[in-house]
Amino acid sequence: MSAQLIVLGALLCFASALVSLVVPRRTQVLTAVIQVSGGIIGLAGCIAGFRGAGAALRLPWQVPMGVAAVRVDALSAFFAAPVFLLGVLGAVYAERYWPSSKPRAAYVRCFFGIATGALSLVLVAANTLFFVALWEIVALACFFLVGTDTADADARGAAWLYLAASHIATLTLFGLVTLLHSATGTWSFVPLSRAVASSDTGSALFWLAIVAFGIKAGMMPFHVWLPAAHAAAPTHVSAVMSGVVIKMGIYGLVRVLSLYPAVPDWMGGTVLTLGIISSILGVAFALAQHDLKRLLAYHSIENIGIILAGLGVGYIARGHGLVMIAMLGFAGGLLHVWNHGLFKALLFFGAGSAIHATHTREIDRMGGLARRMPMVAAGFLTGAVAISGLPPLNGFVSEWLIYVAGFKAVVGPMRGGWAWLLLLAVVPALALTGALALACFVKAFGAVFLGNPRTREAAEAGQAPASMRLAMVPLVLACVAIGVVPVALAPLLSRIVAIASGVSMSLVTTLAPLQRIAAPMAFVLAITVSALVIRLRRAPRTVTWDCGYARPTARMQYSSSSTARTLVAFFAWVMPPSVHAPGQLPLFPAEAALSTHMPDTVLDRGLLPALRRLQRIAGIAHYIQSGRVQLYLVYLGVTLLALLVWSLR
Amino acid sequence: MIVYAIIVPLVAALAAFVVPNERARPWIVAAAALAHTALTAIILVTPVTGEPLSPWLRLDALGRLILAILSVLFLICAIYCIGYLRLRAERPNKIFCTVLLIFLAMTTTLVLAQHLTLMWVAMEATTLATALLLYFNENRRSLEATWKYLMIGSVGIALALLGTLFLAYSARLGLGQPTLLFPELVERAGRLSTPWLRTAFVFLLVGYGTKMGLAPLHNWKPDAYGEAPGVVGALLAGGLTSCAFLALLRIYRIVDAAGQGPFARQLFVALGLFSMATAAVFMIGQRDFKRLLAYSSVEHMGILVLGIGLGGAGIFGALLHTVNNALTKGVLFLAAANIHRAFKSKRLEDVTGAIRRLPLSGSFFLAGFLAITGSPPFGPFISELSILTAAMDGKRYVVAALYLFFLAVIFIGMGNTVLAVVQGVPPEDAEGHAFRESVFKTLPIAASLVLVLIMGTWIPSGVTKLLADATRLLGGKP
Amino acid sequence: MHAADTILIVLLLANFFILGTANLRASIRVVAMQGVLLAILPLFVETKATPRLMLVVGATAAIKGALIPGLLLKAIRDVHIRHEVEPYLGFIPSLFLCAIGTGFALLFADQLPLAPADHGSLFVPAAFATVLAGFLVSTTRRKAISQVTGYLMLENGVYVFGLLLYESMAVEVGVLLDLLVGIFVMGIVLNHIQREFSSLDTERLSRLRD
Amino acid sequence: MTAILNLAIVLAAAPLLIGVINKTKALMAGRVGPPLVQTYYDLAKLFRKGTVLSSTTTWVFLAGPAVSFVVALFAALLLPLAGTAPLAFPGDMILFVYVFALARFFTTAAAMDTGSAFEGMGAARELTFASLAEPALFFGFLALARVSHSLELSSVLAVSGTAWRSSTAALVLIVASWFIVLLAENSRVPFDDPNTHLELTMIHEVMVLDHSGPPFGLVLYASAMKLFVFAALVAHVIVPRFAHPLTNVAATLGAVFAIGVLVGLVESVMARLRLVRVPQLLITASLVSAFAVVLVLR
Repeated sequence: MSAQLIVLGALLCFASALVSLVVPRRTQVLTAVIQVSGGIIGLAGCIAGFRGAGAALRLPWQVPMGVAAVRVDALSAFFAAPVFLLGVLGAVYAERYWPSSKPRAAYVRCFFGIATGALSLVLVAANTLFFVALWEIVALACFFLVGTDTADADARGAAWLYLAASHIATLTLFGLVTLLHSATGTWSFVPLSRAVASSDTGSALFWLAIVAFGIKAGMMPFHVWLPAAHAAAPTHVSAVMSGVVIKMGIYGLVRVLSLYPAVPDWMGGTVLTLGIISSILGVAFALAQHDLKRLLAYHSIENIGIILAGLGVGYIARGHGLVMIAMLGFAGGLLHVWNHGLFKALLFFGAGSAIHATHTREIDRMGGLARRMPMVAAGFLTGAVAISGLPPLNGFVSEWLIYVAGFKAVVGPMRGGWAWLLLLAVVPALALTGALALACFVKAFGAVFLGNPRTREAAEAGQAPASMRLAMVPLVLACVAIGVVPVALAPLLSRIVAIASGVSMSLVTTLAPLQRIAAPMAFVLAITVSALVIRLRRAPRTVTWDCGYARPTARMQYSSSSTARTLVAFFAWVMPPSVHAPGQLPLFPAEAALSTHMPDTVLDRGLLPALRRLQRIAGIAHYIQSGRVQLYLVYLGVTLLALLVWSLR
Repeated sequence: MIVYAIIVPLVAALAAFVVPNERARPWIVAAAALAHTALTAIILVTPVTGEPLSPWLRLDALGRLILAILSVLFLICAIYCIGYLRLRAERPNKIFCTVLLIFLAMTTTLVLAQHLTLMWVAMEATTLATALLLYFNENRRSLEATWKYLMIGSVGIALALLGTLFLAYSARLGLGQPTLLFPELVERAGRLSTPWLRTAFVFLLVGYGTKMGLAPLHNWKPDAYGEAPGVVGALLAGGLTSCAFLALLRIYRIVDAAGQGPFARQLFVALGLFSMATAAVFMIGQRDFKRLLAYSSVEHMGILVLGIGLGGAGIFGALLHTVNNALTKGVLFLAAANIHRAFKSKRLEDVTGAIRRLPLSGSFFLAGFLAITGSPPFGPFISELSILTAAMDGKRYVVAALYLFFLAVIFIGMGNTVLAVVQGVPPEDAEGHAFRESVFKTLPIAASLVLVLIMGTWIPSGVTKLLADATRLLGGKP
Repeated sequence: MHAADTILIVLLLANFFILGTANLRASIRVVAMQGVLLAILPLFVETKATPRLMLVVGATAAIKGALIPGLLLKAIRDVHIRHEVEPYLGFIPSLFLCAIGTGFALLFADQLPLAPADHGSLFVPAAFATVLAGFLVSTTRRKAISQVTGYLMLENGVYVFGLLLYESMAVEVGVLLDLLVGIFVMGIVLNHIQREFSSLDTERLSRLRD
Repeated sequence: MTAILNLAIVLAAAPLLIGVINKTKALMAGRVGPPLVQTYYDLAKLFRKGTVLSSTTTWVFLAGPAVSFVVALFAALLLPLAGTAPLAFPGDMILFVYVFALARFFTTAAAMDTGSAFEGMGAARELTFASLAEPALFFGFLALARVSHSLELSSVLAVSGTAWRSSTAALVLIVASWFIVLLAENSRVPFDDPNTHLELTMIHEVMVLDHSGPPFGLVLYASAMKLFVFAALVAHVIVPRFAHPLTNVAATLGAVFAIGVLVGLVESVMARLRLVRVPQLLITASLVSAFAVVLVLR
């Protein structure tokens, strides 16, 4: 049943894509309707899939080797649910954010439908070739979405970078599935034999998986495509990409590693290391951004890091037979997949409304929007609190699970091995990440929504359109719900962890105390704040005192860059900023400007220069094609002689 | 029955030569192509009859496959020609149309030929025919391209002839009399004289490899494809190369039957990888999108021989890829031709924003790019993947790694140029040109794109059967 | 010393002459001479005169000996170009290379097993050597005409080898016709090249490059 | 029951702690100083006063004080003031840290809400230093958890005499680094000077410049309670656990006020550090407690 529903939902998404191409502007709303209904049906399927194990189905696809086999287990359903949810909300959001009156509306809707549909099928594909095919289709659809504004060179560049990166990922995936086939003899995800898993093939499979899925998930140092793409795409697309598309990588990694009878320490250690690096550097880079969407993009890297950290803890602990710790790690990591999907989408929706109103992505050109769009501000604030991992919202629950796993590892008996020692680094790493994330989001929320508007656009911003506000409501509710009643998810979590790792135990007793505390806490906080606000609603108002500044201007405000400056300076060793400062000022300084920009170390200082050098080297080879026919004939003769000599061997 | 597939085009060629009316000739070509396709269809559906019309002309499983590709591609191109020659009304098309039809006849002969020398004669004839097609534009650049093509092609073909004679000599040593009929050679291959056979194979590989455009024998390709009309490019890259590949396959059969298969496959793998590498190097930073397509053709010829060289599933993959490559090249070259005509240039300096200027052709070009680089849901995705499978199953990990690496580099190199062409905003003066996307200039492209799509989503069982038979013939398992 | 071998030795000497001479016309005449030699060669291989033999001899003599060289000489006359060969590679080095090539040909021929009839005969090495010489000519000379000449020598080499397989030589006629058409097309193109560039210097023909 | 007790203790004793500190400083400076209960007077006065709000601000501005007040009380419930904590469960120490993070989020946001340069600056500093202090706190918890083989504050903080004997060095290091964290988190000297009048040097005080009346009262009360809670945290590590709850309370209070005196002493003998030095001190604190972890692990 679940399989049928999920497939039906996906097909409806595809259908909306088709419809968007044929119906006229006036009735474009139809596409949204289809998309939404498909999403709801799909969600129903996922909910059915949470308990129904292994519902299978076959779609028509007549190619050699490839079978469009669909199989739904709890893990697939778990990953597919956010896809459908964000598909629905994205469509609702886009209804006003990218109305059919806007140019290329049909284009956006078409590829949005394809992306969501294919994405949901990727997660339930049981045949590896089918998996790869859908995987690449998602990538292509996202490429077209990122490059929606082809007139804008930046968008084009971002889209191309994304396409190149994800195609490399796909080719790596080609290697993965073919190697898997040669190892197992089938085109489906079947467990590896112990012999294979421990052989070089096993390690090769692991590294291929790390690269392929790492690029997709945007883990450091494979994240190069991510910030630009998230920044350039239409906001609801960014929400989907950051919320669910990059989770494909996590899903793939979990799926492939679930095939190993035993995951050796070094694999878990690699995952954990990458997780820690991604989380800390991700948030560090985020702090340095002044483009709202790039900031959110780097936070995606951070959260992917947290997820990987959880998984890494799980794999290592399982390897040492510590069931409880493994359970906590896996559960934390996987739950964070949902949480990040929810609050990141929420944040992107909020950011989108702000950008929609101010026509800029520069944080320091906004400000004071909370007074003009209070609901959006409230939504963004919820997201900000949640992503900072603060109680009583959902972010805290997943991070807490990973924390507890880390603590238990320290408390428990000591084991040997560098991978084990890595476990001890989890807690401090999370602590640092959490604190920095908090700083970053206070900065973002404060600079965008609080204080005085810094530009005229910001000052004249109006309330966001209804559909854009509506799309945020379910996300806010979900963030609160998971934070307040985490126990409700305990059975699902133990089921998916069992699928992912074979470890299985209940989390009810672990999560119960959190639930006992969270609800009252949330209630008391809400009461106190609202009581104070209501009591002082008539309080006399005047200009900010600020130690007696008579006429503070908006430009006096502490900007987002200045807020983060000290913290960013700590990371200068890994992310040197490029500063364009006026040199020695003359005695009577004229107008001077200071601008700082944070290049992505891996991309701008590593990859691009390398590629340019490669191109130069390739250019050298061009003299081979010199245009002289005699020379070409010489090649012919030389080849002939060489092959003759070969044939004489 | 089969022989009509040769006669009809020849008659049509004669007609095209005598008919004075410039407007009518393209229609004759189209009609002949239609007839040819119809004939092919009938031949393919009718079960194989035991008795061939002559020992020299017979249609075996390989031939059926290639004939199908050839006929469909030619039909597509012929229909496109109607629109194209209407656009180029200023140029006399008498020679062009006539030679097109002779080309069809000769390639068909080549596909049917069961005798090495007959095959060689047909190949030489196509060379000469192509030379005249290349020269359609009659300007200095096309002249230069033609000359190079002629020289390199002729030398190559001469070497192929020498190889043919070597084969005959080895037959004479082994079998007593120098037969050159494929069936005999294959069935009595065991007794051929090995040294002569190996030498013969090398000469034939170089000779027909030149026609096929394997690096480092490919140097005529960029010039020829760059200067020829797009439709000729499509016919060369999709049709002629496939025929040359067929020739190599027929020879490979003999060599394999003689127990020299490993040696031949070694050479195939080496040349295949080298071709991919060369293509990769020259695609990076390529400023001319028609030359880009030429190098893409070099790459895919490399992939074809690589597939054969890997054996096993690779043979099936290679044959499947022959189909996909031909159809996709049709899309790419014809779309490129439209863009070229609309912008009056094929350099990146002048061509950008093709999708805005030519919504259909631009999109087709982009789709073709995605298809040829092996993106689903298009056909090449399947074939390229199955060739990789062959490498992995054969534990040829280094080959597999290189294959993937070259594919990645080529994707980036090609994408840089293609996206620069289709995306962005077209220069103002581009609007001025009279070029419009008529039915004849877009429908054929759409058709072949649809075929590529079908090859990736729902391969007809008939095609699968054709492929399976051909694979069995080559000793691979379908 | 078989009579055929004498002819083949003359053939080889002709190769050297063509590589050595600076005169375009002379080289073409020598190629024509090679053609005639090849035409009469079968008479020494085959004892009894069948009509087919006569046909082959006649056709070869006509095409290789008269028609094609005639075409080329006419082309030179039409486009009245300077009659030097203008080599990329000097005459001495190319002669040297040709000598090495002939040596290599002899060695390589010994590597391969021969039918008893052909033992000791120069056919195989001569064929290889002529092919190589033709190759040299077409790669080391500037003028397009020289390249055609080289191509002709190459074909002559192939033809020499073909004589070993006299039994299956019915096809040779077809081959000859192909050759004829080929040269004809080349002639046309040469003509156009002359018109477009008012020269047959291939330097002008190297604009298409990467 | 214990819940009410904890709340009562914190609410009642926190302002007194401030009084103790100020008194100590005064005596050290040879002044009489304000009475010990001065803070109660201030709070009472503030709660009676009216409020003036900046026209720039939104509800977030008021959420700052409210949240920090609630959070301080909530944190008190996690402490085993009377032997066992009212809210005790495995992993509650993580919650303990994160509720204060929540408070930090809203106080700093409130500061930015006024759109004033000074308060933004204060917020920025608060965020920066806190993110450096947090690892130190966690390293401490790690070490203690290792020592006590438990994840519950109540038992983690009940450091037995045997534990003191077995791993003295580690515990001393923890206490030391936590004391530094206490000073930083509550923005005392040498990190911040509560009664300076040069805004540029301030952290906490500058963030609340625009608060007045009851909200400002809440701010003061909350910060007092936060100081108390942190002091109690350190105190628990030092003082042994007694059988009877009230003895525990008494011991804890004693230790807390002792710490208050200590803070006072520090403030009267030390000057504020230059801001650039502050991170170095905090990182030192983290390293110290990290070293403690290493000690207990081997």
